[in-house]
Amino acid sequence: MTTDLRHRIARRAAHDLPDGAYVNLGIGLPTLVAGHTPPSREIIFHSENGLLGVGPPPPPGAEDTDLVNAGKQPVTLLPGAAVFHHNDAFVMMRGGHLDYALLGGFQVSAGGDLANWSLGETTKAPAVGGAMDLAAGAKQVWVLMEHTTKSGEPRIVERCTYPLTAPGVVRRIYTELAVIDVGVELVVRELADGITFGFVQARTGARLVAVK
Amino acid sequence: MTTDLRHRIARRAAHDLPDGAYVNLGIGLPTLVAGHTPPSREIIFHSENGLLGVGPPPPPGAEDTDLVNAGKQPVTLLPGAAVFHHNDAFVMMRGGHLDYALLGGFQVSAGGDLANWSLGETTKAPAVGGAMDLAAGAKQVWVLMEHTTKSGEPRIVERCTYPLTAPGVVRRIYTELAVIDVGVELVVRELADGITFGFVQARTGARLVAVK
Amino acid sequence: MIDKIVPDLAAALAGVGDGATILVGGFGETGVPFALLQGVVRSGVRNLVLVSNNSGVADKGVSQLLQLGRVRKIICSYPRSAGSVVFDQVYARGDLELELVPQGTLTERIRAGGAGIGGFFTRTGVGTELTRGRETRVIDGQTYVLEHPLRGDVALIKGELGDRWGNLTYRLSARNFGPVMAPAATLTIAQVRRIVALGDIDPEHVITPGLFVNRVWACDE
Amino acid sequence: MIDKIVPDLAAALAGVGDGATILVGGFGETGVPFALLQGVVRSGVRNLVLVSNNSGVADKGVSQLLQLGRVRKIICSYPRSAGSVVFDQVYARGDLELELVPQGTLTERIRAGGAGIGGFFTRTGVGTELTRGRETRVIDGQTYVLEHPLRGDVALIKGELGDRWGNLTYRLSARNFGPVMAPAATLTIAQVRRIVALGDIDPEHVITPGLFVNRVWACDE
Repeated sequence: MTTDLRHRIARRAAHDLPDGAYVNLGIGLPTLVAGHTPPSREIIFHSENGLLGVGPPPPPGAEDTDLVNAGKQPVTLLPGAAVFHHNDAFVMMRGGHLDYALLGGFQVSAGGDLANWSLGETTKAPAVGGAMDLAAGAKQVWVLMEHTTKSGEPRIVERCTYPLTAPGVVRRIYTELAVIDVGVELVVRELADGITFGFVQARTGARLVAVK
Repeated sequence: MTTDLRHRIARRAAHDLPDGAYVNLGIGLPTLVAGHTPPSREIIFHSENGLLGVGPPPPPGAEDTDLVNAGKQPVTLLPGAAVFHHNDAFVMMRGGHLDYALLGGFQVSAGGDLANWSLGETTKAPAVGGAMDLAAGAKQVWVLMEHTTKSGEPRIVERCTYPLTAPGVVRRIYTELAVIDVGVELVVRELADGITFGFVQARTGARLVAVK
Repeated sequence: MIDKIVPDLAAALAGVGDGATILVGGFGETGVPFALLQGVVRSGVRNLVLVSNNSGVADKGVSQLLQLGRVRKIICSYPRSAGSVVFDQVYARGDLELELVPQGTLTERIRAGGAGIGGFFTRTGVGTELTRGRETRVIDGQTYVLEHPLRGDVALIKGELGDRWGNLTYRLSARNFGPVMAPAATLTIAQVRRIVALGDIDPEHVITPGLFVNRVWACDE
Repeated sequence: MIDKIVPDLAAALAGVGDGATILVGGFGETGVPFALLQGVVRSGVRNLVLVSNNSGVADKGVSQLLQLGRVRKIICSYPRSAGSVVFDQVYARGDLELELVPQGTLTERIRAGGAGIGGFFTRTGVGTELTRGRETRVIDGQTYVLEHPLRGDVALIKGELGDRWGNLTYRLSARNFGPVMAPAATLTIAQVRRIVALGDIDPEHVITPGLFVNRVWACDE
């Protein structure tokens, strides 16, 4: 997916975050969301390694190796930020204190199951990090991902074939084609410019319905 | 018991605390121990309400209502002190980080059971505070108490008749008559000046043995 | 813009209603949010369940709520203490349900409530009447008892400094239950001695991060 | 007199022996006690069990221990990351036992180890292969899995300031696992950037109280 498309997805998701939301951004595509929140809103970003109120990256040369985010990239702190230890960072997740976790995804099922931590390879070691904690703990889980795999296989499926991160947790999916709410049904809330419902359905492995 | 006798018990126990010990003093008689530790030793006192490195009471007029100990009495902090929240205070207890808990007692059994929180009254409400946490969590529990009740009944007994604080936790007992180690047997380690073994045994509800 | 600062006591307590379970910070008189409790008294709410280490001294705060018959149940570790006259009377009359919990288990249950822990095993209280009949388990040769999380509809706590994002500091041993209770309630309300500008509290010195706090009210107490 | 300050690396690591379970602080490269790990490398100890969020990057610290075949098992949440070349090789050879734990469960298990908690129920990982076959329980309609405490013989952590009582502060996000691991080991060793006099750290700003720390070693890293 092009950088432009990735930013478009991130911008679209950022637009839906309300003022005052506490948000954790997963590594990869979701990280881009921070750069697209409307300036009129205060969004407080949480990092699993013990930061709340994460600001933009520092200017080149001003990096501090003691101040990084979950992706180990240098960050800054906004006025009002707080630093805490790792356990408190996960109390925030597991205790349901984060309003939104915006995560990447390999697959999302019609029932909201999320697979985003392992491709089920047996030769390489698995690595889970905070993915399961976020998926199980945040008040709302939104997934930002490409609509299909590089080879064109749907990522939105009846049942995930990759190992699950958490069952039944995804509430919304943002792709380059559509915004889809996950509930009793998969409801296409919005189509990208020039994209038809049929185009999206043809690239989706589960039944979609149009928003009423 | 006279103030003098109470201080004598406290002084005797204080003498046995090694340099560098982390100690929690129960309310009542054990509180007096702080005033009797040899100046050559650094003993770090813990308070269940979130203090480590508790110092002596402030001079009159210098009390700070935000700085109190477990007995709600004004205290001071020594250089090197730390302030933390209530949960961390009990992590220190429950996690086995305190070397000694010096507690008052109603009864101690031959097997080291401690009863020090309730007289089993049914009309008055029970109150337990941190007694059970300390008794179950400290590396060593020492009990400081009068050898008998006001009416002369032994407090060291075969089996406690009062509700237990914790079973099998007491390692040593300090009374105005003796210092007694609690292990497979109750071993009288030391007698107070002018006190005979027989005198102590006659006031004790369980079999004592003399130290070898 | 996030602004958790409320202008007055009424705004601080808006929505605190009959039947609420309220976590009340403080140990003895230290760190008790007396001004907020005074507001609860005035609001007239009743049938409350209070979670508080102590049961109030003299005739203010928790004591006053007890005296006025507003409390259905109290969950605490040390209800009886010097000056707990009101509690003693109300309890003796049989007008109050008491759940007595060892202090470390009380704070750990509240911590679990805020941390999303469904239950935990502790050795505290094993073999005593406070855990009689409860589920136990032998782990590595030691007996543990299963304890359950405790949450509040409301937490009332007292901080030292607060800012508009809800970040809090505490003063000395007035810290006690505040940082433990703040995460464990649906609505966490802090009275603070002073409001400061965002950024005035060093991020490394924040004790309760703002996401655990819903309202901050400055009160000269 | 209490003096937990040790003069050199050898004194810091005295008694760390073969077969030890070592909790290693840090997240990525931030807050990792590299100088202490370098000492462990030099000491030649082997057959280690490491508990560490990551599995090392490049060729220092945990990576170096892995490369030298000193590690029997690693318990971590995110072993594979950019630069974890050594881990990938050693793991592919089948020379290393890996216990993969979700990060929040890892930190909570270590916390339980230090807090005297015998086990706890969490929703994290339920319905995934990481908890397959494990004891679960439905609490208030939600499924939880039982997790066990994790302790170390040794904890190696990195602080910012330290004093002779063992009190520690940390710098920014280098705090991460330090305060969690310090209470959970029999022998907790901290490398710090600067030793300060007793009392120089404000009691309210102490992050790890000294009773959780056995040795403090100043190291210009």
